Amino acid sequence: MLYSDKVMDHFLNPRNLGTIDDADGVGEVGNAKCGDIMKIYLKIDNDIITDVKFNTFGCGSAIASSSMATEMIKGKPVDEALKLTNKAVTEALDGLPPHKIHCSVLAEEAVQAAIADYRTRNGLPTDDIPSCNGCCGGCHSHDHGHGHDEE
Amino acid sequence: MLYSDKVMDHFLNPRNLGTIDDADGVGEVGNAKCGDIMKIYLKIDNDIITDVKFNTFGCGSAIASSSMATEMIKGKPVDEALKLTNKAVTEALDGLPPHKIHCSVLAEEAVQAAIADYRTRNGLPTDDIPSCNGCCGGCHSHDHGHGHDEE
Amino acid sequence: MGYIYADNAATTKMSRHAAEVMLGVIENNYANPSSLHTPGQLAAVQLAESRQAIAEILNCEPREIIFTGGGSEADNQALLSAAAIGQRKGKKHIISTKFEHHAVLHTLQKLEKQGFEVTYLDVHENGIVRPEDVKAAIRPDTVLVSVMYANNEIGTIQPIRAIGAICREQGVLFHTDAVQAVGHLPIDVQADNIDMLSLSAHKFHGPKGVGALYARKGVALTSLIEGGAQERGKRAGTEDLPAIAGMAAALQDAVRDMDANTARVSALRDRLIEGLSAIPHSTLTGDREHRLPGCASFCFEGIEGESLLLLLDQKGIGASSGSACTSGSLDPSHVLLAIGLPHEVAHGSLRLTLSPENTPEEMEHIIQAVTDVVAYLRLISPVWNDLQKGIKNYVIQ
Amino acid sequence: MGYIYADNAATTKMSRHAAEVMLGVIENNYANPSSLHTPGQLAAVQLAESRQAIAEILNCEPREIIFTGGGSEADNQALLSAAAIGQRKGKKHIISTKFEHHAVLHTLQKLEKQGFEVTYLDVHENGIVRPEDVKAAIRPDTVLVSVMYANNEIGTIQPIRAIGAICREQGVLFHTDAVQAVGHLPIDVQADNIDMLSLSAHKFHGPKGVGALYARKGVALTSLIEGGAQERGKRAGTEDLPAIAGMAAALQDAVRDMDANTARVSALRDRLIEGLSAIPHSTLTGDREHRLPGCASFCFEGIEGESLLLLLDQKGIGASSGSACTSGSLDPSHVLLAIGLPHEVAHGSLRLTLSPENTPEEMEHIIQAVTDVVAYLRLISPVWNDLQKGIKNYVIQ
Ligand SMILES: Cc1ncc(COP(=O)(O)O)c(C=O)c1O
Ligand SMILES: Cc1ncc(COP(=O)(O)O)c(C=O)c1O
Repeated sequence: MLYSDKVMDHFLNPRNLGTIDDADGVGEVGNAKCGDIMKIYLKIDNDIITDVKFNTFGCGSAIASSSMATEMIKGKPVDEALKLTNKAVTEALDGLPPHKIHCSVLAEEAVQAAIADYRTRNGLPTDDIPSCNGCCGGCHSHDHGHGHDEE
Repeated sequence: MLYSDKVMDHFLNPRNLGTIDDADGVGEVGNAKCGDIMKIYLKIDNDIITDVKFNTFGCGSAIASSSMATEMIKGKPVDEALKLTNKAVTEALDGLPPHKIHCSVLAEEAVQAAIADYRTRNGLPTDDIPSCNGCCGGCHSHDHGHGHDEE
Repeated sequence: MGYIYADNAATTKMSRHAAEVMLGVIENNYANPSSLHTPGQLAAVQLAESRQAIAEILNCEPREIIFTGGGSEADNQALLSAAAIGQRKGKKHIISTKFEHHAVLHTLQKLEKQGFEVTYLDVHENGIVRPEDVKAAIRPDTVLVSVMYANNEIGTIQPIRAIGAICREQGVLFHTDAVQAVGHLPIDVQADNIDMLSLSAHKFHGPKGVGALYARKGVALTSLIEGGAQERGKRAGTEDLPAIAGMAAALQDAVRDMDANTARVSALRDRLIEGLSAIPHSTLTGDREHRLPGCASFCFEGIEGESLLLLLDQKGIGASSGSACTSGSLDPSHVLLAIGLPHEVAHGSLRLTLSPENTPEEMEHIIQAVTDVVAYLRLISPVWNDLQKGIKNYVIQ
Repeated sequence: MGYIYADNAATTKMSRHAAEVMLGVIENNYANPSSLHTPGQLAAVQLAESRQAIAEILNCEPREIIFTGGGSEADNQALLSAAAIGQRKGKKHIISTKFEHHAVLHTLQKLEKQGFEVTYLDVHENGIVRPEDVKAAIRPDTVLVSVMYANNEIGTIQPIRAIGAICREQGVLFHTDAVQAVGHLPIDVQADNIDMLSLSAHKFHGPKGVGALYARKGVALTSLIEGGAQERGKRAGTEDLPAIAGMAAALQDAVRDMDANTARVSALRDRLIEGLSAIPHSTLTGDREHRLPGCASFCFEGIEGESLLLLLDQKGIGASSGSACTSGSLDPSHVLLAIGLPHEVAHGSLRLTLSPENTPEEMEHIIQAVTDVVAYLRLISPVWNDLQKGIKNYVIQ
């Protein structure tokens, strides 16, 4: 099957779905042209992520990756959340199809973007956060042929 | 099916099969290299073909064409037998597959060769008999592709 | 309600009749049609009869049909054959459209690398090629026009007869990829002025892995597969007689029942179109009138197609988004872009393609499910959020 | 006694098991493996399982197998892929043999027209290529060696492992057309040093119209059929899953039963060889030892093969002469000429190819029938007449 049971579970029953009106940090990455947008909302108290929500426009693995990423950072100190890698997200999902790895990259970047927003709002340094160009690398590096089948 | 009922009948129950020891004319055309040899034996009485026999090395349509050709000239005056065409043989057999037409040509040529032999033995002119080069044209004009299938 | 299969443009279920014919050949007529013995000759007879049956339906001669391993192979062979003819005549310009199937587009790209020039015609917002555009594009060095009979993603039917007439008049070869049309629309290669036509059995309830290429007498085919002289030397390989006979049976049935099937299936489709059009900011893709009887294709703003498909699947509905595509959300369909939809909207596409097996109850179920799923996905979509807040503007009103 | 089918090298009857698997897929797993919905994904799973099964048997990785529309297509693709590699490297010399199948020979001829040089190795009187001949023929610009695993007309088995070792050592690609061998002989692409291998399901009681090409990882394939990205972009077209699953099942059965089948079939074959050798001026064609278990091939002096076949058919025996060939008596088999038989003898060939369905009683019937028919045809043969009278000399003593 295309997706692991874990991915399907997070896709069908996404954790932390929604928005936070009075969020302390909001990050949005991807763009509609590429077909994936993730938006992550953080509540941060004492450098601890006390609440997190997401909205995602995208494929099954994009939604599942967002859901998993929010689970993985919830209750964690910001510094630890910053260390979340796409690899960790992918592993936690029991893997993603090769051409879907970029979705986990997007989740990593969305978390970073939300934290960067939080830091900026609070006058904190952001130089340890890799800057995201607003669209996952996957979108443009997609080459014809890797599993891109059609009838 | 490959062959008409008429061809199969003449192949399975060839008429005039055999040899004539004291033949008045014998004609052999084709060669083993090409895969078809026809030999026709004539008894001629008063310029009438009173008996005819054949031996053939060759495919189903070669045997059927020989059989049909001997039937068509038996009891006929030599001059009339000379007019036997491959077209007439093919038609009498209700047709041959395109790549087998050369077999009927061979039958026509075998009859002509036998009559030429008879005329030569009897000092009669043979200039109205087309000379046969000993191998049917079909053998060398065979080009790859006309129904030459294989598994 | 059982699982609703609404992806018949991707592939169809074989009809019971076609499967029985196939099984009959497998059991009783399994010899090689090239063999001289009786079993082989009986196979050759069945091969000839299948060819005859298909030729009658297309209105051509049996010798103008060669059997292939499917629609893609037929498309490839048609284009490469025309290119070889063009090469010999020094004509290296080909006209096609922007929304052909990849079997055509990728072959054209290969030909471009070999020095051919290809004009890809617009298909306009309604997804229909204009014959006058074809006419205007023809040049003295044009060897071929290739326009599909009906599009596989949006179901639009092209004015093949008119395009064929222009090509005939201008002395240009005309190929049509009729993979989605054969068995669903009446086709007559003479009346339609078609020089080459590709078809594929699994799109009309026949077997997979088999198709045919019609090539008008006098159009020299180049063989892709060399070897034995099967198919008059134009396609080597032991003939897949069970599939070929199954294809002929399926096509005969499809043509016999075409009027009844069209009436039934287009009524289902019309109900779908009606029901789904009620979803706000949705649009039918492709012309409303000139479309395959079984094809309803939509775009919904603010959502992405793969998640839509997966959630519909959870609700027991098998559909597709653009073309069946496991690459997910990366490449939006070239067809939807060709009809002028922006990328972000093209991502939110849904294709429902019906067969006579579908029922009116299923349509109601689909309408309800799509409505619910679209609403849910919009709820969780940051794009929809922005649209609603007026941060972005709707493309689909 | 019913009709005796002894033409299994032309094609086999599908096994009941393979037919049942195929029918099961047709009925229950008919979706397109590229579709995202559950039925499509279940089809994708079955596709992957079939690939896995075949890969295990050949001892390679699943991704090293691509499915094709048959053996000819696999052969064509293997050679054209190697040629493309050679072209890139400036290596335009290919080594093959004089008695390959036409799917190989005609592709090589096409490559010769494109500037490749081909060395066609001798196969000697026993119909076996000598590894040292291969070694001697390799040049710095040799890109490929293609030698069939077993010959389809005379059944001789080639020293593939030794040839493969030479190629590996010399850094030359090695392809083998194993269409007649797969399912009948143990094959291990690793141990045999094979880079590319072609197989075809209908030669081992699987379905027609489906085959596979094994290509070692790192050997870049060129696609013959462009379009969708099925088969990792190397062979477009909706996968023929029923046939692919049927092929996997047939191959698994063939390999599981190989020892038993070999014992049974080679005993039948040996009896045939013994019985037919008693006909005067007859000869077994090809090596006595290194031959396919089911293949008995003969030449009879003084007669022509087509009439022999037709008369055997009348007696209820389906056989072939050389390769199954409807051209009748014009072209003698290139295989028989390659093993040094003169044209006139090559015309008198008979190939009997057995399956485990054949019985010892059938062998006795065949021996009697062939003996009778050969005697009859000699009786009416002017060539035999000349031989008997001493006007010509026997070639076969
Ligand atoms: C040795 C060999 N190679 C290739 C082929 C071609 O296989 P197919 O008929 O499946 O294309 C055959 C038989 O037809 C064969 O015997
Ligand atoms: C319009 C069109 N052309 C060509 C094809 C290719 O046909 P096949 O999958 O039989 O190779 C398809 C579907 O797959 C199609 O929809």
